[in-house]
Amino acid sequence: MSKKVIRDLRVIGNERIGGSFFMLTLQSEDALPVIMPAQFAEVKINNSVGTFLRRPISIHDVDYDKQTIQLLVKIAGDGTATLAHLREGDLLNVVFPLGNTFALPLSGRVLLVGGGVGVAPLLFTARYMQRFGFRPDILLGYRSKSNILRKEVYEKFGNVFYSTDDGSFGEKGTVMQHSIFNSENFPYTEILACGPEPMMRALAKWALEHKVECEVSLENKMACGIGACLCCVQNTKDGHKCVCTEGPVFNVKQLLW
Amino acid sequence: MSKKVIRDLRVIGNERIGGSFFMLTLQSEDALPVIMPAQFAEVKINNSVGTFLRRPISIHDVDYDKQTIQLLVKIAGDGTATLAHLREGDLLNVVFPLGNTFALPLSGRVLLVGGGVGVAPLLFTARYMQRFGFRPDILLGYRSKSNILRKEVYEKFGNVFYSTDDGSFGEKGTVMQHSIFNSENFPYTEILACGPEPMMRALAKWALEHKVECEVSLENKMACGIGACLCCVQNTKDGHKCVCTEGPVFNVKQLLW
Amino acid sequence: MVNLNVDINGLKLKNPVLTASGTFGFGLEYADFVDLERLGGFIVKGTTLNPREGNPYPRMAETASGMLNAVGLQNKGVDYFCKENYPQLKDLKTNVLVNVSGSCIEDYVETARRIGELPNIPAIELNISCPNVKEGGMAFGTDPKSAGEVVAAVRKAYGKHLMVKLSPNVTNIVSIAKAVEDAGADSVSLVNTFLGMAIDVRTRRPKLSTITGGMSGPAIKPIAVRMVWQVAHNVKIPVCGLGGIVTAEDAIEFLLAGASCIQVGTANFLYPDATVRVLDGIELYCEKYGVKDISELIGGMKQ
Amino acid sequence: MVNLNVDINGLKLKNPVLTASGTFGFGLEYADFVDLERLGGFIVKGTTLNPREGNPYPRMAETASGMLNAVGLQNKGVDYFCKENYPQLKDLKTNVLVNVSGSCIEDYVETARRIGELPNIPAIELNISCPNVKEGGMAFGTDPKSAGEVVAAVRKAYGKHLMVKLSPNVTNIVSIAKAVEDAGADSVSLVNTFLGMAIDVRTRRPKLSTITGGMSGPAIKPIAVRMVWQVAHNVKIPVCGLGGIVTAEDAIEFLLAGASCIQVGTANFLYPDATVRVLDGIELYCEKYGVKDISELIGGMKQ
Ligand SMILES: Cc1cc2nc3c(=O)[nH]c(=O)nc-3n(C[C@H](O)[C@H](O)[C@H](O)COP(=O)(O)OP(=O)(O)OC[C@H]3O[C@@H](n4cnc5c(N)ncnc54)[C@H](O)[C@@H]3O)c2cc1C
Ligand SMILES: Cc1cc2nc3c(=O)[nH]c(=O)nc-3n(C[C@H](O)[C@H](O)[C@H](O)COP(=O)(O)OP(=O)(O)OC[C@H]3O[C@@H](n4cnc5c(N)ncnc54)[C@H](O)[C@@H]3O)c2cc1C
Ligand SMILES: Cc1cc2nc3c(=O)[nH]c(=O)nc-3n(C[C@H](O)[C@H](O)[C@H](O)COP(=O)(O)O)c2cc1C
Ligand SMILES: Cc1cc2nc3c(=O)[nH]c(=O)nc-3n(C[C@H](O)[C@H](O)[C@H](O)COP(=O)(O)O)c2cc1C
Ligand code: FES
Ligand code: FES
Repeated sequence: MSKKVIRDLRVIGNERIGGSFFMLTLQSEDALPVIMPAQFAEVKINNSVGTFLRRPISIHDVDYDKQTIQLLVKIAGDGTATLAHLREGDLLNVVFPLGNTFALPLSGRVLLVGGGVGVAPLLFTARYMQRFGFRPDILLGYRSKSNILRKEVYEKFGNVFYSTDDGSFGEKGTVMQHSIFNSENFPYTEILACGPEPMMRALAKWALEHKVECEVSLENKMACGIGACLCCVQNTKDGHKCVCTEGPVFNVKQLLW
Repeated sequence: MSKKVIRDLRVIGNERIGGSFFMLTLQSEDALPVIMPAQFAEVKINNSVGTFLRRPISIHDVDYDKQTIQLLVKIAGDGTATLAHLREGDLLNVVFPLGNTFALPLSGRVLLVGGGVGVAPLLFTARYMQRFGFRPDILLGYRSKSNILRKEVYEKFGNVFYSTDDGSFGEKGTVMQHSIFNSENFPYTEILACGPEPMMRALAKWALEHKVECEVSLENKMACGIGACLCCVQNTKDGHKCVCTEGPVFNVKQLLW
Repeated sequence: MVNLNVDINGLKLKNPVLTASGTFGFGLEYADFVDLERLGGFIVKGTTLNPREGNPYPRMAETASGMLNAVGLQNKGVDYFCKENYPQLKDLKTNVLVNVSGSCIEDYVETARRIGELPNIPAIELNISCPNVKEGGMAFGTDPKSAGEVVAAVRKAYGKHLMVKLSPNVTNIVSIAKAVEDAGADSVSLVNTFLGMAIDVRTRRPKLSTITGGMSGPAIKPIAVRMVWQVAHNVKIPVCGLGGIVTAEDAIEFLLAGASCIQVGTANFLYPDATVRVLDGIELYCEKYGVKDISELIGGMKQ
Repeated sequence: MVNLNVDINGLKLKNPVLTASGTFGFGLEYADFVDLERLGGFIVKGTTLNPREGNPYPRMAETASGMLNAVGLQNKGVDYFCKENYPQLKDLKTNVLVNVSGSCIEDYVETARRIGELPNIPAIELNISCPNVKEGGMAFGTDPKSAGEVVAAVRKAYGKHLMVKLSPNVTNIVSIAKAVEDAGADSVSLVNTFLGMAIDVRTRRPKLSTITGGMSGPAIKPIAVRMVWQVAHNVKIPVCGLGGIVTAEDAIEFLLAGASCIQVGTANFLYPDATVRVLDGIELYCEKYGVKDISELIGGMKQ
């Protein structure tokens, strides 16, 4: 893994993108370290009285030339709400890049599966694959058509399929009810997924049953983000593993779900 | 004393006025309560992690028609620095008006004496006197010409004399070295003062020696601002008195200085 | 409609929201901000047999999410309370409790006895946990034996509801609570302040005139909730929980841990209308989560 | 140039900044952010005789200006430390201390003995104050007698610098410190975490799998400073102060209260470079206030 840095990044964009989502664009004065798909940042939120610890946020996109990273954030509480109020020119102290990356080859027939804010790390994953000449299929699950985030950008990097709970766009139902998982043959050799835990548990179960390689990115509560505190552990077949350093990506075969 | 209120006031102006001073103009949706000279407000500072309690700030000016109050603030630490960053449209939760007012008649030959940020309550005092047809003389002490705050406004309400430590404007020296206090006869029947403690102690000593009535406004540390916690006490001839309710104004004869 | 009534071992409250002694004056200081009669009750400033000037200034220092105080029980004495404060409070349609402090058992007993003669004071809160006085105070509350002794003595002289306020500055809060229960307390309240200190690094002087003082505010809440949980599961008398309550959620946390009622303290300084904010918030929470009776929440933590 | 060297009863530190066990991993986790050799030293994660899986998830909850943890001494055991971690640490030009924990006296003794065989570990910190394990841990640290017993036993088996880490969850911290001093400790460090808990009001479940956990962070600083001040004035051995240190000013507060060195704990999570921020800030403070030697600050509070 590349060197981790702690840096004050400058906010050069903070865009509301529907519902409780917004996208922060942060610029670094110095060259960015190498960032891998599914890695995350730990963000210090200074002016929220209720926010003591840093907040882990996936790295949604990276532009090495402009020296920017983007974070796609959903307002979940005080900390993220405070981030939503950042203005251009403000500084944000960020520790990054943190965590592992997908261990499965990003080169075969890959299906990326995301739900809700879990779509965040998949954009950079798809962009990363493109750099090496690969084009994943992408299945994104949303509550409703109006929740769909950054449709065109994902579509640049792969074929995108949608499921919505209310059927207002793509297929109706959860991602697991999508025809991809319910037709005769499943054309992918690996599934990489990020989303709400119930979705990932269902996916893990399906993948194990159908003997398809599957990795999921988890979101346990973190204090340090760098493997020092042992707070973020996930119970696995090999005992407690730190989600911040031995994850966030785990092969579902490892998990005790 | 009039009824105290807790209100979200809207910031309609936040002006830097030299050095570390700024002036907040706050508007109330409802009519203002009656406010008396030397009363203060307790301001809740929400987005400063280091600021737990409210901050007491004198009411610098009042406009009942526009339903605005003004606060003249000096950056002293985290709390006041955070206030300096408020922008138009922001809300500020304020408890006001608090404290007593001058007990001496505001009708005789009154000298107002202020030093540094202690000039804040004197503006409204002078405006209040004008309403009843009186015009005080005002002696303001500053470090240097460049520190002088809102010169023209004070001059609307009285003759203003200046002392500066470096002699760059008015007389050179502290207010106590000003010729007003050092000539044959002292033409005022009462002195009302606010400023740094050493200045007020010197003034109190002078007034007691010269048998001139003198009241000073104190700035003890406060937790509640409404007489409930007994933290802000000043030791007086009658024992501990709360600066927030039995003050901030004290007759120097009361004090054990 | 949510039923917010609670019965604290005979002391009937229209809702579980009280105020913490020393943070609410004599109630009237807050009358511009709070309809006092909406509260379950309020507990007035610590009262001693004789008047006390308290400690010298400075008495207060801000800390991370909290504050230190060293007021030192400044008050005008029990007789002044009976003559001057009581008449202003006695007709309020809420429970007014007096926080009774002392530096020896005799003082506690005599103060309690005199308060006991006031018909409209239904209960006292016996403060055996004040860290800000040289003699007595916290010393009584940090040892089960002496805690039991002072409570037993007061019990004999005071016939109404006797709530005893515990100090958190102890190894084993349960042993103190049990001693106090055995000595005849009707309920316990916890926690009082934690003994702390702060130094101004510029002047190298302590920030309080007394060097150490009592810490309160949200900073202490997790420890207070833990102690309430321990005590509530180990004594039979009701527990009144406090320490860092600012919001309704904070209050509910104490109820879930086992408190039958709560006190709002330092939060009154942050928001003079904190008590009604908490009360309204509890009602809203109950409506949102389908709680019909506040008793469903008391001790309702799932494990 | 400021002289920052301190001599902790024979343990020589190039400056008073250490790190708190359990918050700094094995140091190497922080190597991207901190030049480890600049530190006075660091104290690695709590190590036990046998490997421990620790407590189930969730192990962490945020609180006002602090956090609760219930890690429960997850570690791979002393032999793993000696074989795998020690070789990576032994050549660092700073003091690497091992925090030794146990659930019975024999375990403490044997773990200390094995660490004692590592030539480049100049000291251990004996953790008799962990609130997150069922047996042992804090139980040893809350009673002077058992604290003395475990220290005396380890003292016999361990010849190098023996620092003993005290629990703040006690009525009388001085009595514990004295017992530990009498039993042969070379220094004491305080404080470990405060026992606390938090409940999620939406789910009504405890936020930690173990219900209660250890509270750390700025919230506890005033209590920690008070305890350090009390202990430093009542024992002869040096005191290492910690609890809520984030800035240089916080560290200096502990020094003024009587600590000879300090530990940065939870702050490492807020700023992975917190230790060097504190160190640089101490140097700046000394220059600004004309302090030539850090020893001028130690116990330097004016009264
Ligand atoms: C590796 C990782 C990557 C993530 N990526 C993203 C992302 O790209 N975009 C995004 O919007 N969110 C992401 N999250 C979730 C994000 O960290 C939480 O939503 C955020 O911490 C909530 O903070 P808050 O102060 O707004 O809310 P809080 O008031 O703290 O909590 C609101 C809710 O979020 C949960 N939560 C609080 N702290 C954490 C934490 N440290 N880790 C996980 N959950 C927490 C709480 O249990 C609660 O349910 C990620 C989390 C992890 C662990
Ligand atoms: C009745 C009264 C009226 C005041 N009027 C004004 C005014 O009109 N304009 C103005 O700029 N300032 C005024 N002050 C002073 C103002 O309250 C402090 O400057 C402010 O509280 C500092 O807060 P901070 O967070 O910026 O600084 P902090 O970091 O809290 O402290 C910086 C310095 O201010 C002192 N201080 C901190 N809190 C208080 C407090 N509650 N009371 C007094 N001093 C404190 C500290 O000891 C320290 O020296 C008044 C104070 C009082 C008591
Ligand atoms: C300024 C102040 C004065 C206090 N005075 C008393 C008192 O007289 N008697 C008492 O029993 N407790 C007193 N306390 C303690 C509070 O009643 C309460 O136990 C403590 O503050 C913890 O609750 P909180 O965190 O909600 O404030 C006082 C607290 C403060 C902050
Ligand atoms: C996540 C975490 C793990 C800890 N593990 C240990 C430990 O293994 N051994 C120990 O003695 N103290 C442990 N502690 C306590 C710290 O070393 C320190 O005493 C405490 O956190 C107070 O200091 P702080 O407020 O600076 O963090 C741990 C603290 C935290 C937050
Ligand atoms: S968050 Fe600290 S080890 Fe993962
Ligand atoms: S600040 Fe509370 S009594 Fe004055």
